[in-house]
Amino acid sequence: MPWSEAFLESQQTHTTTQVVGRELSYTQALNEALSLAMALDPNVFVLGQGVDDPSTMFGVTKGLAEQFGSPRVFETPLSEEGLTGICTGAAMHGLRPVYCHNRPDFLLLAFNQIVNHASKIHYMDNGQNRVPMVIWSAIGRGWGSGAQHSQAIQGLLMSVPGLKIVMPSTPYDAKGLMLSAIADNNPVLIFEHRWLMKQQGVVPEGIYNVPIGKGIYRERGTDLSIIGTSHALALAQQALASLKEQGISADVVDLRTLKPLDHEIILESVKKTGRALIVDTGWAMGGVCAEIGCVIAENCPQILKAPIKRVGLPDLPTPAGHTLEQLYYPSEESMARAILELLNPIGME
Amino acid sequence: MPWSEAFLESQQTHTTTQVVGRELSYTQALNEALSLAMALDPNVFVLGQGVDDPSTMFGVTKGLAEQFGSPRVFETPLSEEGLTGICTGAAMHGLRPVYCHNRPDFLLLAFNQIVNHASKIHYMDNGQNRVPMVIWSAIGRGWGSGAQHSQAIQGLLMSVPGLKIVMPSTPYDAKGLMLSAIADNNPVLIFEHRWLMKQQGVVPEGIYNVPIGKGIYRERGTDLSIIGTSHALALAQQALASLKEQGISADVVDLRTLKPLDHEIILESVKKTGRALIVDTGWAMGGVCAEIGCVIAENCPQILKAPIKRVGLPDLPTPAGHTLEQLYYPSEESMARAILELLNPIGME
Amino acid sequence: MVINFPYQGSDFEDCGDFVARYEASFLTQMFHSMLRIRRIEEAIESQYHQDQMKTPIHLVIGQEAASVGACSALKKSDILYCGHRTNGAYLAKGGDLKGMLSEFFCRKNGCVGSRGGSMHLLDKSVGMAGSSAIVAGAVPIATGAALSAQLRGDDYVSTVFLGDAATEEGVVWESLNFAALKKLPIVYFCENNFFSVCTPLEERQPLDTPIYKKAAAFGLHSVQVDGSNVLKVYEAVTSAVARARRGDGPSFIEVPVYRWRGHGGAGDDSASGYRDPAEVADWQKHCPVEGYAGFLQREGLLDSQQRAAMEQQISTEIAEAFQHAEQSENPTEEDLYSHVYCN
Amino acid sequence: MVINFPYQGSDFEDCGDFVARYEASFLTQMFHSMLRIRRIEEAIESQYHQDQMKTPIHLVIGQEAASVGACSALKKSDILYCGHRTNGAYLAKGGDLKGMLSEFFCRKNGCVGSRGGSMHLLDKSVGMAGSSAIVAGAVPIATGAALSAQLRGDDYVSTVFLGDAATEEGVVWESLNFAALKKLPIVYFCENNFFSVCTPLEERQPLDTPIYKKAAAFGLHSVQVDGSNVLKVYEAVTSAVARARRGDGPSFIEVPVYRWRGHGGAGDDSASGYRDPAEVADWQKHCPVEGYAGFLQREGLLDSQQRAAMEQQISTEIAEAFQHAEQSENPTEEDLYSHVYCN
Ligand SMILES: Cc1ncc(C[n+]2csc(CCOP(=O)(O)OP(=O)(O)O)c2C)c(N)n1
Ligand SMILES: Cc1ncc(C[n+]2csc(CCOP(=O)(O)OP(=O)(O)O)c2C)c(N)n1
Ligand SMILES: [Mg+2]
Ligand SMILES: [Mg+2]
Repeated sequence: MPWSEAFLESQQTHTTTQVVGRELSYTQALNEALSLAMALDPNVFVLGQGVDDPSTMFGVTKGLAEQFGSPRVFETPLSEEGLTGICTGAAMHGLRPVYCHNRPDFLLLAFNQIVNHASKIHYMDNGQNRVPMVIWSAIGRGWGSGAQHSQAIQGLLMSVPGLKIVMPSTPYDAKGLMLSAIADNNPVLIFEHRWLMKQQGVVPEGIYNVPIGKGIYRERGTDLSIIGTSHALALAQQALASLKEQGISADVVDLRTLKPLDHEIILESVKKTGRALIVDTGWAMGGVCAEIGCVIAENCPQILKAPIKRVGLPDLPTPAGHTLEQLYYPSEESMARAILELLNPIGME
Repeated sequence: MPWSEAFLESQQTHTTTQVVGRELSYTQALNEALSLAMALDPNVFVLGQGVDDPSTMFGVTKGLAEQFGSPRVFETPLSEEGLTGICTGAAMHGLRPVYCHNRPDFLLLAFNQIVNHASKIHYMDNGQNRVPMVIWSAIGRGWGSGAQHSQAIQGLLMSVPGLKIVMPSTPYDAKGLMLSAIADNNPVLIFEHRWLMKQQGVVPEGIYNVPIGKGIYRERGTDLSIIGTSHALALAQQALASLKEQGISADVVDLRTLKPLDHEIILESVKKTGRALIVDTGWAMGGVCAEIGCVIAENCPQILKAPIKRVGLPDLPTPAGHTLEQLYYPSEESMARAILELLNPIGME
Repeated sequence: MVINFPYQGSDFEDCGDFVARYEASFLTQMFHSMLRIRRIEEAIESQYHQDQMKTPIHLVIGQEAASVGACSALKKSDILYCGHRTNGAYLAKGGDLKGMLSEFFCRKNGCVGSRGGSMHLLDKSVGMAGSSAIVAGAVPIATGAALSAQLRGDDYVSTVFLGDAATEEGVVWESLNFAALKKLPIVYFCENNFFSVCTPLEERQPLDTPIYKKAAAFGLHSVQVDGSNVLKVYEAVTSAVARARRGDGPSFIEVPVYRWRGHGGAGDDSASGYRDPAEVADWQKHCPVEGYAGFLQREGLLDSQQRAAMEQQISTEIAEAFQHAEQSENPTEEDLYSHVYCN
Repeated sequence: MVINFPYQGSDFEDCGDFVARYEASFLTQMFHSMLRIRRIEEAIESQYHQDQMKTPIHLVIGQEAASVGACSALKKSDILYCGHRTNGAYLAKGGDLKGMLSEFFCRKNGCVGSRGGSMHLLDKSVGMAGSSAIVAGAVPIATGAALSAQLRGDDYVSTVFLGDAATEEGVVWESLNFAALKKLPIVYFCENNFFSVCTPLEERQPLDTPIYKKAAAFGLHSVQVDGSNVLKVYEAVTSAVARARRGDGPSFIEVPVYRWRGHGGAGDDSASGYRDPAEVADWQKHCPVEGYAGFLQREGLLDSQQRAAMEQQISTEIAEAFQHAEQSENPTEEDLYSHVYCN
């Protein structure tokens, strides 16, 4: 495998975020990751509705068809379940598919192949087959995306053994985690968020990896721990910034990966601050926030200075209209309110 | 709707478990519920692979085709996604489908219709359409069911707004919750467990309902709260019984419904005992145990005398072989160990 | 100049006999309906850049004959479902224009209270039963509506609009199999416009596998007719509906059509390269609205005065409906929480 | 006496020319392979009640010609996938008998280490690549294996066994469409035994919609041949495999067959009422194993001595394999945790 070498080489440097250097947009960072991976390994191929059309998947797959040819970058029939199975089979026989979807909602058509098949094959086969496959999708929000085009379904998959689930927040991580995901010998789901895609950030050239399964501190502070990923964490950071002048500081833990989940960083931070705000782009009930909250409850509830708080979506489908959307989604203000409530809990002895 | 009347009539009595009276098996109780519902309302129909074959869905649909005719009780093509959508459409136009599956694993083929459609239609349609539909399946275990025929996927669906999720434990509840589910004007998923199906219990004749969304105490005690549903709770109760002579007593909370989740009973009990053992037939990570643990962490962590404990399946696909199965599933012994550890936590100040 | 998907119909050259068979008022009424849809779509398009309609749009300009031909064959009580490209079906079935525009403007009085947006229009009062933004998602649901008609003995026929790409979703074949098995009263109406977003048919389905022939192999009565010819669409759907009502089971109708605008949003996007603008221009020569207008004129059923009156009336209706929508109220926080569960 | 699904083949009456075209040793080898599968299945069946094989079983007794005819047309390097009814395919492809029985006995040295059970047999060393207990689940996966062959320029052909009910899953049509679109080197081999568990075909698919004709409408080379005739199956698959290897794309082969035993478990379950025992008896008159034996005998290619020797050798092999499995070790707790993720 060419991967191992390229990886060993890259390990020394860039395992954490750089702050100076060349800037790229989030989308460009992803594009560069795909281009590098495809150049490195002829087994990597990219497919999905839009990967070779004028939209090029928000720009993520731009130029790839020209560079690597259409057998390796192709539009698909609209058959998400079938194509997921096809990717699984292709992966079992030497290829490394990167299957891109405009929206995670469309993955719901493929749960049979993801949950009943791809995630289990390595285990069921007693290690004799492996499924190195990346399923990439971008969470939609706004402009009437509505209940069927805005779902952040990472929480639905967190229980499923054998899957890896990645949610990057920065251009640096988007590239490094994409490279790690492609190099990984397991099915890896990457959930992007549309609202992060215009972000600019420092992105080293060449191949580097961000380890799957390892969180990172974005900020260090004392009053609380803010734990989450992706756009939810970005919003919480904005809220935190707005509270800085009140002297509030927090650990901001970007998990980057939801499965495997980095217990160590969660517990380290919460044990220090005694307060946890858990955020996710998905529904608050069940799923990601629930798991993180439960990890705290089963490890160190006694150190909590206040009940934990989770901020995700309410237990409602996403409404389509603009006014309702504003009310539905957490905002900087509601995040700030959650932080303040966490610091001044009502009725806590 | 004939339902409302029949319901009003039944409300006064049987809302909780009876202890004396006619005994039926779990399967017979379900069969009686279906038969009563079909007799009461010509819009109720039953479909699924096996509902009108010699197996009659473990006996649950026995005699229904003879009694009500084959247009109302029919075998399906093997098209889980299509038939789920068909049930959704039928429900929107006046019918009340009860779609039965041998295994929850097969529901994974239908997540698009369940999650993207059935659960949301009432909301998306601004209340103009409704989807009164029951999706029934029985969790398999043992005899080489393996990774694809044993999954307890209730946890994957707990986040999804608009769904109701029911997991009965007794013949009484199986009948009463089935009747409530059929009468409910929303999509209701019922997850049975195969290992409960031979159980005998007191089951009143006629129509009665067990309310969806309300848990019940199966036992009252002081040392801990055991919280869960279905076969996992049964196992925990056995473990508890084995510890009785050591003077250990517990609140045993049978949630009966996972969504809507009865916060009140969970918090009432945990606030009293200060200790929570949370059990589920699904994976411990994510899903049901996580949600319940998190509810405690966000409400009353300060009263905990010990970190909560969850007992579900390890983060592995189900192995098929007998020896591995024994190691994979929680047992009376491992449940008992969990109780003892909860009572004597290591390193808790 | 590359025309991958040429128009293959005969315009209205072989349609003279329709005039004898149908009332003149009915024939001009279908024209009115098509013209109205065209003008509504144009109005939406022209205002879209103002960013007041915060919703995706999927225009049916170029496909009006399909919407109108199909819906003219349905009774009000017949049921119609469709997908993301909903405007034509909704309007042709008689859906309320104000409710639609209010929905586009995200108002509380939108046809689904600002919860569904443009991809989820419905108006139950005229049988426009629903739509799904998930491609092919409504196909089994419409099939279930037909099952309900059969089991309950209701008289309606169910119909569902689907695109060419929708037929790549397995659930469509599951639905067709079930409908044929149970002889359900349903008509699957497939608008094949050769594209899925920007992906042409040949990158998604093998050559020489016409969709309607697949449906025939699944046991459905299945035909293909010119989707730019409202008369032929009308006749095909009429006979399919009659079959369904007689208890003779489901039909599949494939209509080749062409969308003049981009997949979503305003304007043509051919310049982006996925199709030759010449292909659009070529289809515009066979405009379903003007082609039919010409036919009616030739047959002496439409003169310029009548046309002008129609234009005037439509334009007034549109102006009023926009005004209504723009002036309507937004939903409030309270509205967010209702109808999660149905009592 | 109700025979819904009569045998419609011609037994071996029109097969004389095969003898000229193939080596005698090859023709008797196929017989050996079928006989071996029959005897293995009978042995499993006879011991099943002892509850030592704690796994579901789905016997292929009655369907041996399909397994053997198809797999004889494949090279070792060709890839094979199948569903829950795996025994025949696994054995015919050359899968290790000991590994299979150890898997049934839940031993650590089972072909998948006691993790898969009977519905998940595989032996990569002979191209038996995998199977899925989810009906039709392996169909797209096998299609992906064919995509891999095409993109990597590997020489193998992919094959997948599926049942009649599997074709009711939409994913099958998604897979076929993709395979035809990309001209993938794959053979879909559909054993139509008229039942899905106990549900007969006519309750699941409309009359007069033969499965292979649907596949043809999806653009595949598609034929139907007698699945009880190993020679005809062999020839059909051979020509499909040749097409695939030439780059001429996918084929679909439907073979009517009959399962003599119940859907799962040991013994015939016809008494339960879902089929007439007379139907089973009728098919048994066309036994794929004995019918072929008769043909070989008539052609002078098999005498009773040869047959006896085969029986003897097979019975010894089976006894040894059972002993091997029964005496093998169970897995341990450590085994439970390996291979969740692949490094
Ligand atoms: C299941 C699913 N996959 C992908 C999409 C994204 N998408 C929206 S419309 C569309 C094209 C559908 O093409 P077709 O069915 O031919 O209808 P048309 O837009 O041409 O009218 C796609 C791919 C979706 N909405 N649902
Ligand atoms: C998706 C799915 N639905 C239901 C089942 C239960 N099931 C197991 S085998 C079977 C019958 C399959 O029939 P067919 O494909 O014709 O194969 P056969 O058993 O006749 O060989 C069914 C329904 C399953 N395993 N997977
Ligand atoms: Mg299209
Ligand atoms: Mg079968």
